[in-house]
Amino acid sequence: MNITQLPFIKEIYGFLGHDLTATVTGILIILVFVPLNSAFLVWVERKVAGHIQLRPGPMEVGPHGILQTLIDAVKLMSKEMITPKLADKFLFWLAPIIIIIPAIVCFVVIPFSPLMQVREMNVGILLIFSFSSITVLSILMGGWASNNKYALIGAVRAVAQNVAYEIPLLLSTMSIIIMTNSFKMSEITAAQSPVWFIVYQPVAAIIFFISTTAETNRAPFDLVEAESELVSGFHTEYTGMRFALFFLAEYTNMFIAASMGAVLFFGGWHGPFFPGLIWFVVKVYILIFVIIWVRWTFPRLRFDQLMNFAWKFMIPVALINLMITAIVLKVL
Amino acid sequence: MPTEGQKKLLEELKNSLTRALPEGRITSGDYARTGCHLEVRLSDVGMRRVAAVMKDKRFHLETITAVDFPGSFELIYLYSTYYDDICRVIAHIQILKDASPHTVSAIYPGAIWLEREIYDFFGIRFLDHPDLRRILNPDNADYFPLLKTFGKTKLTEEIDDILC
Amino acid sequence: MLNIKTIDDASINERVYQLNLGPQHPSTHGVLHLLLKLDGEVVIAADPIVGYSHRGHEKMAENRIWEQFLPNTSRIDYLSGLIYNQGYCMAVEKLCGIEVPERAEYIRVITSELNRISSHLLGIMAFVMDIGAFTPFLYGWDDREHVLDLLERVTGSRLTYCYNRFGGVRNDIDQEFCDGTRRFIDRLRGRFKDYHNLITENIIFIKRTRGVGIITEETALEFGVTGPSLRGSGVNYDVRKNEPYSVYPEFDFEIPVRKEGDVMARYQVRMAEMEQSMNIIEQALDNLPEGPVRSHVPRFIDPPAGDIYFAFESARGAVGYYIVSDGTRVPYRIKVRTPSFSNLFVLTRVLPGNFIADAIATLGSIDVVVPEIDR
Amino acid sequence: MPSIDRSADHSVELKESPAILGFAALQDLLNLARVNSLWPMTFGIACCSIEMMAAGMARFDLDRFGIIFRSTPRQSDVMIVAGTISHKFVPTIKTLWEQMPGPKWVIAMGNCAISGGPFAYEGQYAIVNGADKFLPVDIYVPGCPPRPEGLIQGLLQLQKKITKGTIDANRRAEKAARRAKK
Repeated sequence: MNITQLPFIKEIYGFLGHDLTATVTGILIILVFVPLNSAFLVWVERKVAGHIQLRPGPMEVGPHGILQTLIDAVKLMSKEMITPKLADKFLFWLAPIIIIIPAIVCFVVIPFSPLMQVREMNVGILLIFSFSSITVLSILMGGWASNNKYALIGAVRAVAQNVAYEIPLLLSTMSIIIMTNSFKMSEITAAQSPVWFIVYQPVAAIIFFISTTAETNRAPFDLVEAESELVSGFHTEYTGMRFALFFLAEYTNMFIAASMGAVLFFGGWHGPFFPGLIWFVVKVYILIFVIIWVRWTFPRLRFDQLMNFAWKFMIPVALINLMITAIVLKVL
Repeated sequence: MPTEGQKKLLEELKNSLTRALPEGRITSGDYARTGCHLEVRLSDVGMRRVAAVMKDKRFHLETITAVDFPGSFELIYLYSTYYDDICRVIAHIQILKDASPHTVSAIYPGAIWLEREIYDFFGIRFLDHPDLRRILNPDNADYFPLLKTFGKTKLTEEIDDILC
Repeated sequence: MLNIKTIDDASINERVYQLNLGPQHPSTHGVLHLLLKLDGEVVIAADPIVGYSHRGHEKMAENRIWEQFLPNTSRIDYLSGLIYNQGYCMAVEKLCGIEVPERAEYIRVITSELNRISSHLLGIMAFVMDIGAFTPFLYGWDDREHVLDLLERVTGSRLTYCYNRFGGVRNDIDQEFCDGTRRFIDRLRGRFKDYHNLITENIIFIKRTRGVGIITEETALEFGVTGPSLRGSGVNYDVRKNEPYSVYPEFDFEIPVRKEGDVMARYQVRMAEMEQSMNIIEQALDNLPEGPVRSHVPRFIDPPAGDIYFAFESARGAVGYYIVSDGTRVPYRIKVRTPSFSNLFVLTRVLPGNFIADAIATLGSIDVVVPEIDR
Repeated sequence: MPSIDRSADHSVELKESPAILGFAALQDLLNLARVNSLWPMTFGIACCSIEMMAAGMARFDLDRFGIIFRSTPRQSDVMIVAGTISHKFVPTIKTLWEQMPGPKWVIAMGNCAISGGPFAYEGQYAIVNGADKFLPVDIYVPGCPPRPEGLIQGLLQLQKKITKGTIDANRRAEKAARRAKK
């Protein structure tokens, strides 16, 4: 007697039909999963940073401080919400909302395991890229609306940085898509069953990894909220829950970037004998650990070096890599 | 124990200073007790000429300070050299209480802040100084703290009865 | 570098906006207000505004007897408190002609050099944190805590010391302190390998510091810059070597000098200077003479009338006490010539033409302590 | 002697943060959350700032208590006044204090912030004798500079003060008194 026969669910199932209930339940699971996961990621980052820096990290709240981020969120909820007097009220209020939406929508197409994928879309990767470029819009909105010089500089930097690093990101993913000639994420993972794509495309993997670190404004590219230069970048004027939303979005973007890396290069849920989901989560968290590790070891790039690195180095290399893959595919 | 390099430099300095400042009293100081090799005593003006001589001997302006004596202010210019053996020249310039000496910031740009500090503490206004405003005290302060007349300075008798 | 037109160029003027790296800013090492005029991200003019932690040390000197000014000296530059203590005591001893026993001189040199290492550790790591790497800051502090433990054993305080007295030091050092210092030095030498491959060979650090914020020898001469900022520009001036005081002539150590004068040069000079301080400490510990640590000095000294200028080398540059005494028990005037005052002012000449990130890196490499500027 | 305008002091008393819901239990839960993630503002003035940094570093590690140093006043709850307050700096501290949101507290760290410390004497023209002249100080951490353990004890004392909810206790006491009078 499968689940659809239960009294309560039977009516909904009958009313919505198979597809819609699957999507609705998938989205509900995502809405629960995203805040929990980013809270967990914030805790992981503070513990890993602590141990890198010879100190224990949060210990007070729960065993080894596991509830620390939850307590932070509750505290931020109870803080007074200040809108600066000369701020652009509507944009100031809208920016944190706009930054959350793409972060959640991108989860729809991520193949956690062969049967756990909310919606199999044939535009898979394209959807993630298009939505992740909306975050830049909200950063600019937040920076401009809060009428603060530091926030404005941070926002302007964010736009230039994301535009510069969107192109190598797309080019490196293109070389994968040429190989599998399909945007479907599940097909890409399926095509990697014998050999992962990182074996065929090491250069594209490196370029992808660097540009996702830049895309999610993580050090050494965190010029957007450079602690020592711009006080705290575009969210200088945000208090309470609005700041928590920015914080949440940053860590969710990091999770999406890591999961895309896992899907494109490390064979998604492929793995010897564990079930698919375990392999996927392990790979994603290893990638996230590397991103955190990079943050706490490297200093910050200067803005013009950042730009030169993208335009003069990453894009040409990505183009050449794309060309070589095309030629090789043609020949084979 | 001054080395001959120092002696030669001191000789040169003495001659060029006497040539530049005929009215000044130039004596060689006792380094062990006062920390300076050459003392120049002047009254009223001449700080720019001293600075010019020092600049082309490649001395650097260590500091400018002032002391509030009962009769007059005494501006103290200290020059010392980076290179070979140390040689420090101190210029004591007596000026009247309401005199306004000339700035040396044209020759030593570093003097801009030093003179601003003296104005801030003593109220001595320097002639054609680039931006003479207060540096350490709040801008709306109406007092010059380091004058002996400002604030309550404990007389030595009071201190004696406290300590004995 | 960028060919930036000066401020009075008409076309620039309406695009210039003012950004104050305000009194409260994560990378101004205290309360320094750096008023920047910016065109986009490029600094056109920089005007440091100081005085936010002005406490009137020099006015206090005129209201206190000679001994009461001792605690003030270590609060002027709290990162090299022992060095300022030593300087003030030596200036007054020179004025009154007080003899200091040999052992006390050696202890003063050992504690001052340990203080210099702890000050450099904090100065370098705070500068590296301004560039963006947060982790070395904690490693530097971990070493610094070891130095603070050693100094606390002997002097009783961690930061604002009052350990020197006229005629010697307050109490003697014991064998435990000497062994602890030797263990610390071996540990720090090992730790230098980590610093070098975490920071010096870090490609991003090199790109951020090479050729940035160049102070030429000529500018240094005009502005009176001293200390590591000067030695980074190729001038071999260190008061311990050029104008030897205390027992420094008995140790052989050389002065690290770099030619380029950029931010990286100043960083390398400070790292090399720490190694030299370690050599000095080891030599001082090896031939530490026996004997009393304090010569007999009356409880309240009455120095003869007269003035004296005594210069010595702190972690930031050449410090000088200009003391005027009128023969009474209260000093007539004490002027403290602090190096950061001139080192900071050089920024108005060096910063224009750089980016904001370079301005912050240059400010960090000058390693200012703000209460030392404000006195 | 410049006297800073005392009248300005009253404009900065602790704005009572309205209790979100009347239930004491929920208020206690919120207090518990505020206590375990006190975010101070990086705002060191003089020597005490070095000991405040030492408290945040590897050996004493404030991160254990969930305390991260935030650089903007907008995201911080505690203002640790670490160092001597000079007259020139008073307006800036007031603006920083007013920029901080919602339930906020002040820790006066070091003798200078408590009473002017070693720099308070008869003829002093430059400093304000203590942060409580113009800020509602909650916790005083004595010492010149106080040891990092002293600052951590001060923070724990602040936590005790918040969770014990003396502010709410006073309000409950007033309500009881009013009811008794009726």
